[in-house]
Amino acid sequence: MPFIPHTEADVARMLETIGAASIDDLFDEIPAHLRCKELTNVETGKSEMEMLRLMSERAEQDAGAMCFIGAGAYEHHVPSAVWDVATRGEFMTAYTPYQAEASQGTLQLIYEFQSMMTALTGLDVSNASLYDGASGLAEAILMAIRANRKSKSNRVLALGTVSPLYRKACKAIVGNQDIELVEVDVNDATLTTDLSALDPYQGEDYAALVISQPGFMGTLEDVNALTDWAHAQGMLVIAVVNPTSLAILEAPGLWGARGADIAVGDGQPLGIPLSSGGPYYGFICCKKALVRQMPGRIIGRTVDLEGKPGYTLTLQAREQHIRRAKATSNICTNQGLAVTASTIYMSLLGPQGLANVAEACAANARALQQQLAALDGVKLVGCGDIFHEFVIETRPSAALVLEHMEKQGILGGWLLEKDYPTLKNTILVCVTETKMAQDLSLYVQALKTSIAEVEG
Amino acid sequence: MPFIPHTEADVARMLETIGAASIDDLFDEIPAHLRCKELTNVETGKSEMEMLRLMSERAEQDAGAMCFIGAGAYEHHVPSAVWDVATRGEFMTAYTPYQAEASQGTLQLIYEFQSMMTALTGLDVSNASLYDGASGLAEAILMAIRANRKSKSNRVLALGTVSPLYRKACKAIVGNQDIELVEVDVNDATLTTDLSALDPYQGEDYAALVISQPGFMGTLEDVNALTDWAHAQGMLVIAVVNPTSLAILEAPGLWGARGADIAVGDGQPLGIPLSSGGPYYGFICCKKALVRQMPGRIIGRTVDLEGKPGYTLTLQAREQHIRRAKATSNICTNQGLAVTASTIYMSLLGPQGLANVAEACAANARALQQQLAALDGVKLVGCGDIFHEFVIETRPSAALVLEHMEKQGILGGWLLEKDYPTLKNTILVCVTETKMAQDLSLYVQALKTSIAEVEG
Amino acid sequence: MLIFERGHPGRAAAAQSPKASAAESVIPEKFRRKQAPGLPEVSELQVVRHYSNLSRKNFSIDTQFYPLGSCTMKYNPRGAHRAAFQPGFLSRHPLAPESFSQGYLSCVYDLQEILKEVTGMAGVSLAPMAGAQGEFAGVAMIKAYHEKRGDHGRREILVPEAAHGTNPATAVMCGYSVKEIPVNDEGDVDIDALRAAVGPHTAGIMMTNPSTCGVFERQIEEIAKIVHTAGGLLYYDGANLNAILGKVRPGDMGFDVLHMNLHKTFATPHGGGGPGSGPVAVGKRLLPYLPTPIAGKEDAGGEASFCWLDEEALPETIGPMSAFMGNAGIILRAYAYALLLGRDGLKRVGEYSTLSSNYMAKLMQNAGFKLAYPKRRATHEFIVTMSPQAKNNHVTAMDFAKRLLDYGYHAPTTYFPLLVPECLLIEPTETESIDELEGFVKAMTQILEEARNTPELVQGAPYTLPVRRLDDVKAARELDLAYRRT
Amino acid sequence: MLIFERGHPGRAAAAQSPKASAAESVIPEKFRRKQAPGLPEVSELQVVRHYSNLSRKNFSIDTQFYPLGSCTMKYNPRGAHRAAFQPGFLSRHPLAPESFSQGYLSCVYDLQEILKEVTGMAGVSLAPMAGAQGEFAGVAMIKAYHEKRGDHGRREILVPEAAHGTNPATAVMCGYSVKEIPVNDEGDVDIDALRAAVGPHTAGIMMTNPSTCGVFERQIEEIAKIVHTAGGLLYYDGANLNAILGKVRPGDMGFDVLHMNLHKTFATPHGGGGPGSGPVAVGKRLLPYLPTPIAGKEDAGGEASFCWLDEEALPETIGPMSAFMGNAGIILRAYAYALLLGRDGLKRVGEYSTLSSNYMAKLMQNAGFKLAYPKRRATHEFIVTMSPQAKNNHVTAMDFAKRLLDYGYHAPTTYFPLLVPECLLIEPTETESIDELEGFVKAMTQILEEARNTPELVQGAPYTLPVRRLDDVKAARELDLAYRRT
Ligand SMILES: Cc1ncc(COP(=O)(O)O)c(C=O)c1O
Ligand SMILES: Cc1ncc(COP(=O)(O)O)c(C=O)c1O
Repeated sequence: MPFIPHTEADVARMLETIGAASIDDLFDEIPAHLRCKELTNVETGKSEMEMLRLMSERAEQDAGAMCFIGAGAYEHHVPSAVWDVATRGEFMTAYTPYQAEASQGTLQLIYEFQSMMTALTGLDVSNASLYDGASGLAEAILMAIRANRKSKSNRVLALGTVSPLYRKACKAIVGNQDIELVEVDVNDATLTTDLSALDPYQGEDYAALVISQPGFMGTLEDVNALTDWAHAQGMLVIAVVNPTSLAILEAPGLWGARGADIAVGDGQPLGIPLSSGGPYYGFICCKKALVRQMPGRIIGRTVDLEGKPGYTLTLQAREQHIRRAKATSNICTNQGLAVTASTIYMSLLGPQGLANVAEACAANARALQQQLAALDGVKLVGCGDIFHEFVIETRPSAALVLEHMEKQGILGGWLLEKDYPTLKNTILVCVTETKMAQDLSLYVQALKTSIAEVEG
Repeated sequence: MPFIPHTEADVARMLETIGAASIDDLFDEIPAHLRCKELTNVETGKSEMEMLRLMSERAEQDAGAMCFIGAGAYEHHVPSAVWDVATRGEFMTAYTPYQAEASQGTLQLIYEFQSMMTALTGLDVSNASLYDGASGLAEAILMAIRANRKSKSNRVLALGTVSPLYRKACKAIVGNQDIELVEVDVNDATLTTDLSALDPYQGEDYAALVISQPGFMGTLEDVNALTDWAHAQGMLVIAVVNPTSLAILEAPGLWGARGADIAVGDGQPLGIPLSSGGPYYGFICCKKALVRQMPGRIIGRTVDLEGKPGYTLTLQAREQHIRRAKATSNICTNQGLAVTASTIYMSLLGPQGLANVAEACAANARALQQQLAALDGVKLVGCGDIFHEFVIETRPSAALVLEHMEKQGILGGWLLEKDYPTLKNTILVCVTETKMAQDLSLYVQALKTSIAEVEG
Repeated sequence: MLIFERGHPGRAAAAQSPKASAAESVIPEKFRRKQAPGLPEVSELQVVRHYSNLSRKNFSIDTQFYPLGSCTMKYNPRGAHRAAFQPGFLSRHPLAPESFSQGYLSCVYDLQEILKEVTGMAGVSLAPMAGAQGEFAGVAMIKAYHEKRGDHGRREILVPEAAHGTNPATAVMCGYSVKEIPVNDEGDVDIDALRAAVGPHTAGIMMTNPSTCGVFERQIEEIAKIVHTAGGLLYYDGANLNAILGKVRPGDMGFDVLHMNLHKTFATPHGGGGPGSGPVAVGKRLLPYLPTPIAGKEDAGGEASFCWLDEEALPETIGPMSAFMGNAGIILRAYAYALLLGRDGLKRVGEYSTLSSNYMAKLMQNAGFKLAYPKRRATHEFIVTMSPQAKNNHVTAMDFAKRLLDYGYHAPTTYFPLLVPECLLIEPTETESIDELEGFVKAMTQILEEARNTPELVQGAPYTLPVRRLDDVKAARELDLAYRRT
Repeated sequence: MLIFERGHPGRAAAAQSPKASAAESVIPEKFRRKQAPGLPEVSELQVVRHYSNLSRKNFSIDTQFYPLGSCTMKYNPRGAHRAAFQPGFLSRHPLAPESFSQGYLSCVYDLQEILKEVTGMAGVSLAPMAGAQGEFAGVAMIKAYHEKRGDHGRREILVPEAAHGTNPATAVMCGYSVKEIPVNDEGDVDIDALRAAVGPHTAGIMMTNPSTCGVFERQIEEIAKIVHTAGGLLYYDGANLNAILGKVRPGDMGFDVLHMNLHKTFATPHGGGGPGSGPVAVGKRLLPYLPTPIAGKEDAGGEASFCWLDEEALPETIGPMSAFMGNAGIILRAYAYALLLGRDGLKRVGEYSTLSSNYMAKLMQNAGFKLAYPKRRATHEFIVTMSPQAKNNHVTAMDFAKRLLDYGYHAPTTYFPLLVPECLLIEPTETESIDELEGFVKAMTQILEEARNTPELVQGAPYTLPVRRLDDVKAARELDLAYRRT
């Protein structure tokens, strides 16, 4: 019996002690007619060998492409040490650190994580993680609405350059509390937000403004001006940021005169493999004044009976297991192991290493951008200032071009049209530090032949 | 500086304390003209990302074939837990357990390993490992010559069914002490040893007889008769065994009337991946009376100051670091991590699980054997009793047939001709529990088309 | 010591990043940060050593018996981890085209089918990323259902008082108010109170069955009738599904929607606080509202081909719960686990977890402990109350919990459910051997002895862990939530 | 508790083996064993837990500073491990045809080339599986060389008395007798004694340079001349190559043959006692005798293609050292390490390991410890002698070693080399930070204090480990080498 250690003798002894004739007797409080039959739609069990063979055949099916898609999930080098250490049984198979004395490993690690995230974002406090960037933004919006005492509004303003994937998930989550997400127009030429696009909202009551830096399309926003505008309106500012970029881009806590109030994002770029979209994790940082509105777990440093430093869950009165219906969120299980990996990743990279990664991404993206600009049938879209993604427009159908590139083993980017209908035949292309010069050439070549194939 | 933590400030402080002006000064006792120049034939360093990319491209080059080669290295399912636990830093990055108190993990594990190996072989004691099966046999031969007080001979008799790869390595090792390995003829029809083949050696002075069960060609020998014959001649008996097979085959310690004196073999089948031939490990077990002639490390159970049980290196007076020129062997570093993996493997499999593996191998080999027997252009060679390898003879050139199978992604077996010149166009085929019915069909199909291609 | 404190300025794990380029940054000055972020500056060895040693300060399934009630801390098969941790899966971009996704999609599809079968429901979405998000999706679907029918007056969700905190919190996040229903002293819902509570304002009820009282709700069919008759729907909190896997199905009990905690019932590792995965399953009525994306199967000329179903295919969906599609890696592990167990293995889960729990409960009772529900069968978990010890010896459930750590056992769940005073909720799971179960009871019995003879000893525990009991008050009063370089 | 003691008859990790077949065994009764082997009968969780917990009873590089002299316990890059642990490499059969071996062969070839360069030799074979087997191969080549020339009278190998035990043991395994040469009190070989010892019976000398005295043999050129003039060859024991990597090459010092310990200098993990890898490198004269197999490179129409060279290509080879080709997985890790370091990184190894060692030696001296060779530069390691403490306080080098364990540091090498009484051989390596070096010296200084004030404390150490000092005498007298079920 896989994973069940009970021998026949064990079972006999246990039943005898219990005073039951059979295991089935233990279920005698369940109405008999409810008891279920064979699970015929499930196959019989496989040995680990058989299971792994099946699973490796399936993994193989998905392998082999070179990926230039970004759009919120980024391919980075993950140092081998990261997961070797993170998957140690003591990290991987522990529960939430409710028993602090038996969980100092996890607790100290999360305290270090919180310290690193506050260092990156320039804000005062961080929690221990949310599910992902998108649901994290939803939590940030709920938090801002609770926290903004000046505003009575159930509306939040979001720039159009905030990821459409995030906006969709946010609406699904906050919509249930009748909260509205109002979107600010993007300038289709620059792919950034014109300050003038905010004019319609001047003087209106919104709880917060959501700014993404870089924007979904890779472009850099004038975050200082945007932040100051929002603060002048009495809105809180929620920054959606890529943590890798924060090694070189201004920290949200220092945007404008007063700094963003809340920063959220997806921690995936920090040592988490692409892995079909998860487990990633959402990070959230805020100013100290807002900490009691923060969702999720928070670790604090304290001392033990003997005065020795130690770490423990704190401010639990915000959480569902204490506050129940009045909690700041329903979140319980979060993304601990991914945070473990990220903490190790950030320790390995350090400030300079992470900056080198960010600079290499930016430089590689520029290099490909320039090469593509020279291609017949390709046009660059947007302003010049990007992080590591950019947009191209193809003369023939971008969807068909991407399909042709796929056949050459290159995932050429993300089609923007579905989410930005005015941006016809545009592709969002991402280049990180993992791509070498020869990879860029392969991309250029594949795009060229694909355009020719589609047109010819 | 990869892996070097010294900052410029650290270096300055260290040099100042030492009283040296530069790091180079620390090498001033080395004659200046000997100091070396740039290592121009070595490339500049790569980042881990670049290194892994290169190495994964190379690993890919070797992947993708389905392997039916055995000949001493066997593909088995390795439970995931085996290497997940064995590669924990505390096992993988520890040194030899010289400081017993700080090495109880490794020491207890080896004690358990020794216990498992003695259980499998039916002998009294085991060491902590030798390099591999072949060099292990060489050590066993040296040991037998030292141990056999009745014999003055420097000669050892080995059955022709003992792996030719082992015999070659043994000669290279023991030959330096003018020890001779004399080989007994194989019956080309049965691929086993006829008792009558021993007649020429009757009454001669040999220190030991080496018996392999199963033989190199997969066949099962009459080990009881062979053992009794050798003992009657005053020879010691060295058994070369496949540890997986010992789950179902008679233990060497019980061969014949008195049992083999020494058992050796390669531990690879017990949880060690094929990995191009290593690291594997040699195991060696013997009767208690011979323990002081045993090469390599041995762990013993004892107690500490407070009477608590503990484990420690023992009988070290046999070893080079104590006995130097008079040691039983020069071996020092052995194959600890592989032993760690094997110990975990044997614990997971248990007596019944390992027997199931052995039976599945045997059944699968028989199944393929029977399917091949039916093919035109293929003939079975040898007697019926095999473990999990068997020999076929092809009508056209076996070398060419194998090459054609290769192109279909099937490594069809090992060409016997080079080592057994009388066995023309024969292939040694191995089937283990990893092969499913559809894999056997693929083999049959590939062999069929290959024969057709070669002939047609 | 913190990782920060191990650093020296300029130290780095240099193999792990591209070399700094000599060229000027392509990012204009106005966007750049002026001060480097205060991350640690340490070597690779320091990182490996620091975190390897930190990990050793944890208890975990891999190292200890961990009988944490309602958390199902069972063995997490390493094979399932390996299955998910293959390059082909790890490197797949969430937005990869379907041509490079058939492997992953087929796993998602197959797991959906398995979960339908074990729950007895009509449809499954694997989108939610943990139990609480599954609850959210489930209640959001209940809301969507009522709204679609124009039934706008249903503003209240009922929860029994034994409910997990996520239940009421979720209801509120979905815009509902919450009413708690009392539980009687045999652990069953107070039916009269329920009858009194339901009405046209009732959107639904959220129940855990077996409940967190460690007993099976015997009146479940009656409850279903009462709530359904009132026009409400039944939500099943699947945190305790382990207890009944293969024995009785939520769908057959009358539930309309449920979530599962794959990180519990399907043995995926808890990771020190996640990630989990909280798939939702629904009956026919709620099918249109399932959260996206869902894997669909098409028959492309004899060969199956798999695709994503998103809001285009499911226009009434409550929407996505994340940017992509949930905790894919956990889904793969759970699928691998289901493959390993198969139909018989899944049935054994409920059987043997229940057997072990009842055995332990009996041993504890024999050893002099007070069961909270002595007349009931235990499910996969059971409750003992330390009220007698708290009263007589001033040794609380928490003291017992802390002292257990010294004996090398993780503490059971303490003070939950809230309605049983001084309680320990004990869940052994099916993967622990009889030796561990007996060892635990023996340790508890010794602590009982200690509580009688040397209560201070128990009150001061633990003694053998990296720290003694921590000052939680100080932690909350003098907030120190991040390291600041001094 | 032993894994055996955790078992119950019939318990098993059932996912890990094929189901027992209902059919009768295909193996006839006469070959079958009558009694099942007494392996443990445990569950998968029990195995994972048992061995995870056992591992925690070890010190290791990943968890502690491990300044074990002559063992080069430096950081083992996890990336090198990952590089080797890829499916394509793990599943390659050692006898796979060259068409499915180009990846592995190219790594072997490239590493051979790198090792030639760093040693200054003409040819390399990666066949030997550890240092001692490398020594064996090296001395066997010396023997083959003399014999090939018909120079049969050379029956003796010289070794300085500081030599590692494997040196004399190896010489004997190659059929030689051994003569030890004294070392003077500055750690150099006694040249007069050497002169007196050499002659027409001299096959060669085996030397470690820097020697295990932690100093560089300054007269190496003279020694080479003496031995060469006498017709002998020079063997270089590469265990200490770390000290001089990139600074001076054995080939340039006049050595004819050497081995390297890749598990030391090339940072592959020691694995609790192996596996290692002990490649041999030779000058021109010994090229024909290299052990097989060796990777060769062919130029197949512009594209490189790699092949194995075995006894057909190298008819005078001393032969293979193993069934296949040595410790392939270790070779891959060492190659990955070389790629990571590159030419500059390799040079830094010698530099920074020497810097750290000299720094520690100075700190120790300042703290009142007695260096064995105070007038010499330390190499990558240095010796302190505890003779004063042994004499004055009856606290021995072993006591210091054991007490260090309580401080969380692994002990240095004790009582080796044999010629320095009460010695500790300390090797920090280049990968340890200044903080660890200083922490170690601080601990030693505190123990020195303890040795003066409370010698019993030190003599009774360790106190904080899984066991106190063990009874080695009992272990050897009452041999208990395997568990017997009772
Ligand atoms: C009864 C019950 N419901 C819901 C949850 C919430 O699940 P999750 O932690 O996965 O969000 C839990 C988790 O502990 C639980 O025990
Ligand atoms: C100086 C010296 N020579 C040779 C050896 C033997 O090397 P190995 O243990 O790899 O066989 C060692 C190992 O410790 C050593 O220190």
